[in-house]
Amino acid sequence: MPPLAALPRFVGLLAVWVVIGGADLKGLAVGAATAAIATWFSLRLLPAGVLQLRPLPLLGLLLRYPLQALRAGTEVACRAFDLRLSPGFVPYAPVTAPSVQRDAFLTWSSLQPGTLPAGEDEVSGAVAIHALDVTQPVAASMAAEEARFARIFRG
Amino acid sequence: MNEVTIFGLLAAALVGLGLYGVLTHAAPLRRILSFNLLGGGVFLVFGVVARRGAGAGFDGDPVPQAIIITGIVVAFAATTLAIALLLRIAELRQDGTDD
Amino acid sequence: MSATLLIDLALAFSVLAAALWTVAARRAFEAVVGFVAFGLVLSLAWVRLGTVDVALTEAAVGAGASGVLLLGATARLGAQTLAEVRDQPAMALRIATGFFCALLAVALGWTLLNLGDPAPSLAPLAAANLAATELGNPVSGVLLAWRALDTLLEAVVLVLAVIGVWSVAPDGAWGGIPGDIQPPRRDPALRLAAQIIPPIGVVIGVHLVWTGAEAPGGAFQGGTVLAAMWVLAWMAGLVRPPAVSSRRLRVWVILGPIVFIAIGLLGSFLADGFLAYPAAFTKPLILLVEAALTFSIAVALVLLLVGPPKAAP
Amino acid sequence: MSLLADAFTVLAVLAGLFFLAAGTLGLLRFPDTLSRLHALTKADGLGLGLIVLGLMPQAGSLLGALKLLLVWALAMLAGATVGQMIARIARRESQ
Repeated sequence: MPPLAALPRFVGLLAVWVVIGGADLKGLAVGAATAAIATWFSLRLLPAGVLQLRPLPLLGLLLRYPLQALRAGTEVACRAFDLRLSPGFVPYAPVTAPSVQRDAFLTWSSLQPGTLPAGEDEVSGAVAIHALDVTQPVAASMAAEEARFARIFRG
Repeated sequence: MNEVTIFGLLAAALVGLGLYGVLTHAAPLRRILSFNLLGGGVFLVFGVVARRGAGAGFDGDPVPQAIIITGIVVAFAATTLAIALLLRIAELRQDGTDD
Repeated sequence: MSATLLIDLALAFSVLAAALWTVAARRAFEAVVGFVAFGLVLSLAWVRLGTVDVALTEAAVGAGASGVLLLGATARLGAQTLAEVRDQPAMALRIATGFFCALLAVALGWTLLNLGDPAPSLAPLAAANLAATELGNPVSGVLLAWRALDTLLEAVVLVLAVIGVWSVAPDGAWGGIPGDIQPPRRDPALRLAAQIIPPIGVVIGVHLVWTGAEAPGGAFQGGTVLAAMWVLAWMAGLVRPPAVSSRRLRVWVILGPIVFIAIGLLGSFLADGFLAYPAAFTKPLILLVEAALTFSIAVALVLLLVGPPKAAP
Repeated sequence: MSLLADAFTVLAVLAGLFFLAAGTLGLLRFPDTLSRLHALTKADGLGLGLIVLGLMPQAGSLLGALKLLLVWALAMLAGATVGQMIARIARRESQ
């Protein structure tokens, strides 16, 4: 296994240990060993180099997220009160080819305002996006979000 | 009235309800579920006894608490075995080879 | 009426409602969902009873692992209930049963309300002996030192359950890979989650074991989390278990009990008796037993959840 | 200072509870499974997030606050995953 490519994961998992368990010295030794095992498991599930993240765009995306969550939650809350709905599916063909990046984008988009991916169409390959209001520009906002999301990956 | 009273009564109710389910349900899966409710009630009796035994700086008597943990895991092991038997019987019935 | 009392009442009613739903639901699937909810609310009740160790076990084993097992079983059983219409007890019999069950509940409730004071307690004794184990968590102390025999037998029960589950395998499938073969790309969302979450879960699971010496947690809770992480990766088709004929797998399952028994026998020679720890090495030996137990518990739980082998090797 | 933090906590948790209630209302009122999933993944996610945000000043330490954040992140990831899986099955069944 390429040790350098696995380093960010190891550091991240060690950070999880410190966050949940504190940073006392004896615990940290166990934490480092645990993070090493967890990194090995992680590499088995998702080989190194498949997901190469760029830190700054990632940070930008994450910082924008609370606002998006607020918009998404408020929209659903409003519709729960006045029941102004026209639910339905909007087909959306992602630009990204089927890959971990695409799976990650779809999971991400399910947390964005108004959109919920509901599986691919067997024939066309487009993803059926469920929306509470199909009169909104659903496909356009998906495309904008996908462009934003694509920037967090290298290459 | 305190948590010992409330959860003690809950434990008693769960034991009665679980036993009723075990005795009256015909489907084995439902009996397994009811049996686990009955078990939950019995563990809760232990939990109430443990709580009453709080002392020496502990929130409860650690001995019954440890026994509850053992009990939950053993009950789970028994449940997996019961489910494995159940699925195998269902498989055999579907194949029509159960006579 | 104080706020905590209100919370206790609300919790007790939620537990009872979930239990009623589990017994009364019309379809098996609904009953299982009720049971999982029952386990989750009950684990909150354990917190209110002052025992976070049990709450963690209840949430991990009673709700989580049982939920996976039971939902899987419901899906595989489909419409089959394995019961005939004639098996249903008559209404009169049901009412009589209900009456006697209610009577039992009332008697038990009355007994619990009228337990003698002061309540008998082993807490002072446990506290006095806790110092010898150098552990901070009294429940872990009881599980691994004072009542070590119970814990050893419990670990053995898990091994026996694995043997039991394996033994219902069809004749032709013996020696094969346990469980269904998962489709490799069933659902992209599940697959993504199974690629990201398990490593984090491994850290959380090991931490639960490590912290169990001082704070709530321990081998059973941590082992369940580790097992759940592997099962998640398995459900997404990312990993598969070794065949049941594999010697390596069998050694893994019995490693915990073997280490426990070996250290117990060591106590027969170097300390006061079987399962007693030599005073100078108490804590390291307990940690060693706990590590080996965690590993075997995790492997055993995985095998119990995955089920018997289905196809020939 | 601590009064300010307490006020922030109360406000944020109340706002969180409001969104959880709205999500539950949507769960009860929306006409189909897929619409109800919006109520769960979006309104409840926001509700939980606001509660976590409100509790962060009470965590007592930076690590405690980060631990709350980790819980929220894992809950969101799990919710987003399960939401999509149920949506896929619900769409197949509605066809």
